[in-house]
Amino acid sequence: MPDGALEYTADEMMTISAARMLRNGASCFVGIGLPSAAANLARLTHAPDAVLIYESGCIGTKPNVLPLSIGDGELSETADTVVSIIEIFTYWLQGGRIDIGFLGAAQIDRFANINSTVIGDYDSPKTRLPGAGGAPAIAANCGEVLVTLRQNKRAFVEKLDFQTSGGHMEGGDSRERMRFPGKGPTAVITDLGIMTPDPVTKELTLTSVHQGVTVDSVVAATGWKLKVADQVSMTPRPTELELTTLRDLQARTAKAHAGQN
Amino acid sequence: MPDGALEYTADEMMTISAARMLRNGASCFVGIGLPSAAANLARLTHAPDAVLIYESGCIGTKPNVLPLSIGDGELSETADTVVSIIEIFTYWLQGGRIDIGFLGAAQIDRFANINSTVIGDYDSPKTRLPGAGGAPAIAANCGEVLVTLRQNKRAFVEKLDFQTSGGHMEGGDSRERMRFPGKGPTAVITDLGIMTPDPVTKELTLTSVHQGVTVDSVVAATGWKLKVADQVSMTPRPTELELTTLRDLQARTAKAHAGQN
Amino acid sequence: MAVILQLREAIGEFVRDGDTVALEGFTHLIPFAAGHEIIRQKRRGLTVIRMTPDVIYDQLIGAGCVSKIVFSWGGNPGVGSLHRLRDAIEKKWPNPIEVEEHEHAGMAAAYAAGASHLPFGVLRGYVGTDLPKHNSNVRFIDCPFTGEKLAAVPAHRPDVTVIHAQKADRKGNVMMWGVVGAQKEAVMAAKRSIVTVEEIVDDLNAPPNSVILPAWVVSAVSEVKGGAFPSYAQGYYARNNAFYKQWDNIAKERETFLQWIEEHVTGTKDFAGFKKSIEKVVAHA
Amino acid sequence: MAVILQLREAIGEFVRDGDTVALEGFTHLIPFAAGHEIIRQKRRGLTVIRMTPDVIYDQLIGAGCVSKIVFSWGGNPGVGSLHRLRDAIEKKWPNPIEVEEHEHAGMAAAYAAGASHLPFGVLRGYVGTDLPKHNSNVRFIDCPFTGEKLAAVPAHRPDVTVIHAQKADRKGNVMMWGVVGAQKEAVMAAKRSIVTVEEIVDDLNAPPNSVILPAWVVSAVSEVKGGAFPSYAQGYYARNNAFYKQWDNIAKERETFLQWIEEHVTGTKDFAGFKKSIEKVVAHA
Repeated sequence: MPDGALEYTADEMMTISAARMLRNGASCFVGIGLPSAAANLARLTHAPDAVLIYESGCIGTKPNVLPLSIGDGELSETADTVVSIIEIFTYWLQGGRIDIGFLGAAQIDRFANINSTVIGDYDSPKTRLPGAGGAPAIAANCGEVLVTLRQNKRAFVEKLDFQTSGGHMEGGDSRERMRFPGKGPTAVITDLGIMTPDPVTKELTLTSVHQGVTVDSVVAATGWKLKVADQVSMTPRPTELELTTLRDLQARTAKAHAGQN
Repeated sequence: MPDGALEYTADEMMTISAARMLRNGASCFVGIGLPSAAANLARLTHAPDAVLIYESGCIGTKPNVLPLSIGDGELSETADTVVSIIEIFTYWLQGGRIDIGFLGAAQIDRFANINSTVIGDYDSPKTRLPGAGGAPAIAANCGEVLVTLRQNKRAFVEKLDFQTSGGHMEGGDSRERMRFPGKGPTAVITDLGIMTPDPVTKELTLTSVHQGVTVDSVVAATGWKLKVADQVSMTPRPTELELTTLRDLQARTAKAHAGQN
Repeated sequence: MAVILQLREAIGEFVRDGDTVALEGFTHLIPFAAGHEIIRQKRRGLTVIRMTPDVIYDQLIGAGCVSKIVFSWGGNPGVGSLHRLRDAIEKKWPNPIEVEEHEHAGMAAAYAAGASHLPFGVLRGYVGTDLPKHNSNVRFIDCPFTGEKLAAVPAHRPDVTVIHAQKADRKGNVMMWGVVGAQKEAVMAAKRSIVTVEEIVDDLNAPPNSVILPAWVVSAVSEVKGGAFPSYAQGYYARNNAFYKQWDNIAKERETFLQWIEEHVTGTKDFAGFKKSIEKVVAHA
Repeated sequence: MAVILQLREAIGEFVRDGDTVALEGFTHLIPFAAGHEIIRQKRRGLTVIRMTPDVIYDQLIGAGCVSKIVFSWGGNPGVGSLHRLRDAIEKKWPNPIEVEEHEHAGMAAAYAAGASHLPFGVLRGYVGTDLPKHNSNVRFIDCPFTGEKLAAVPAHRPDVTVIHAQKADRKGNVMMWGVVGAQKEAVMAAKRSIVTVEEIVDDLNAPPNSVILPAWVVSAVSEVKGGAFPSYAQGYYARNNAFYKQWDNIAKERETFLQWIEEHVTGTKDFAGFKKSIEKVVAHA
């Protein structure tokens, strides 16, 4: 690393590059965990006018600390308005009002279909996960979808144990033919790099690797033969603003939640 | 009339006998006009715990003066809560939460089916009336329905020009067979007397005449051969409380609306 | 994203000839000012949707803006008939209008379906009524679980919805309270929306769970003080019942109606001008 | 008409073995006190409905009250899995439970349909997901106007819904604010309902259009201060995140779980007793 460059972790790089994908002014339906950190980092840096929406019914929320749960008081007390769960899923999400859906996942396949339901067989699971929640509706109805998760062979699999939410289905125009309202995943952001769907086949293609990460290591961390773009760019390092804003946010969050312990 | 008895008009007798039908504690979906006067008179006399609901979304309203429109500020400002029109028709009316529906009508037939849409042919009407509003849903979903209107041959007709809301349909078990949630009209209260459906045939039957009204005059004011009960009772005169409460309410109402003129 | 515009600009930009327009309001917060501006700008061939078309729809119809009306109750609340609506239906003056008539429950379901991006709404409705005989947009479906028969209506998807609310902030976030009718659903169901408000403030000071339309679901916000007159705005002014009663005489004859529109609407340049001209004839206007 | 009862009486009278019960709450206002009382009274064979079953459902399942769960997301928010739910699904301990799994949008539609006395709810949902392969209560219908295929789910009609709210007045009118989830719909959909509240007051002082459940749609109201602990009640207390984290260790093993239930729930006579016993092990309880 060049002299004077900032040190940062792979997770920080992941959250920062995910945050960069959220354009200012967009309405964004935010999942808990990594997506929530990225969406709020975006709001606190380049996207002050992004409208963050959580499935608990909080619209235009501006949390000062990251929520532990999707319905924390911090979300409702800083929201422009709070509506019922019925309304958030009908008039807002299904209503086609959301530009971007921001999701995490336990497993993902080459067409960015995701599993957050079960590892192993559904009826006699190896690991039972929390389940769908709002994910299938977010993946179906938002204008586009961003997915962020850590990259390894347990997560990036040849075949999902269970398909919870639809990405590009079997690829090509198969999603289009199903007439989903939204156009599906446009980027998958991990701790190693960024993958975007091929315009035609819709297969995830490695288009950017983070600083110090090799293409081979990304391919090695993927459970299928990962498609690699002819030109793989290098993800720009975190800026000082991005890094300090993220660390301050996480410090405030730790402090606030400790305060409740 | 006996010495010392109160004088009153036929309209006052109609409103007072309609009010007597509303039992204390019942939830009542109230139409504008005569039903609204009767329902509020009941609330101000024997039924202080009646819950009055107007289709504008006002629930548990306690107006000090009668509303001119179904959504007057007097209704919303004195309500326990105000909900959207969508909610009042879904969770409350269709939801089966209302005991009694209180309706007026332009025309009524022998089975208490109601017309409030058009006089003459629908496509080239003699008189175009306001139309259905909430009436079909009130008639279908409330536990029971009370109808109040002035009695004459133009209103009490052999055949409706248009059926806006379902009463006992073709009589007998024809309403039951259509599986309406509510059991339909249980009384029709006019300026001349009270008619209730025959338990079996469901045909409206004159069961009570107001003081000074003859059975013949009610029959003469009806556009079909009106069925008359073997025992026709005499509607008790207005009590002083009923009459003064009604007149005070109407005086307050006139004063308030004049105040806005 | 809402832009704050003069009402003239908002109507000029967002209401077009031939549009399907919902000017919603349930006796409260009726967008009279916006309706007048549509008349001034001589829009034609509009399909107008409203659960309770009242005096402002009577004016739009008499002024020749409307070619079709979709409704469930049409009258002058507390007074009687809408003479211009009746003249159009009965005598085709000033032009024939097509009528699509519903019950309130069906209109409510159609707005909710539109807001929810569903093609149709489902209800226990249109039973015991002749309405379906005259409205091919009422159909019946079977419950896939119980086999019960239920009514279905197509979703309302207005090209533009126009409402009046109490307040907006400078970003264009809108807040309303009291009888809120179907206004939120009508805005969420529409492609474009215009909201006139009593006042634009720095901070809405909204209690939790208030009825809010965020700026990003509204096309334009215009401040029009008294813009719901002669209806009312809770917290601002009462309903002018005198005007509703007067309207009955004004609208009864074509001549008096045309003269009134000429003098008070097309003859004035905006709603402030209308209010000024009407003060001479209506107390407390 | 609501009666004001002690929680013990309310659960005793309105929650019965074999009932379908919805204890709703979306991370906020979760009815923990009522859930504990159901465990104390040893209800069995319950079908429990909830969009987001969390720690209280983990406790009900581990305590053997539940024979079926209908849900769309089951976890310990911000922490991880529900070990008792997993043990029941994976190892049938303490008894096998039937699982009916949905997505949130479907559960929301099912509650709204129940509240609306419709047999089913319609949504653009269950597309691109394997859920329908494992849930025969998801079916598909065609729009009678456009022919579009849409998902349908049967209405939720709980025998009893149990929620926690901030306030009630002495007549039993209930008011809540903040994240209100699906609680209103769950109550309106149910045959019976129990509402625990932070406090019973003389006057709700409700702003216009507040979220209110009138006394006449509620069966019983019980005042249980802190009754949503360890979740939160906006305006009263914050979420106790420490407890949620501790629960992960308590619930991991059957022995530690049973010991905890014995010591803190079945071993205490009411929620005040529980709060007292838990203060020793959880800060700020």
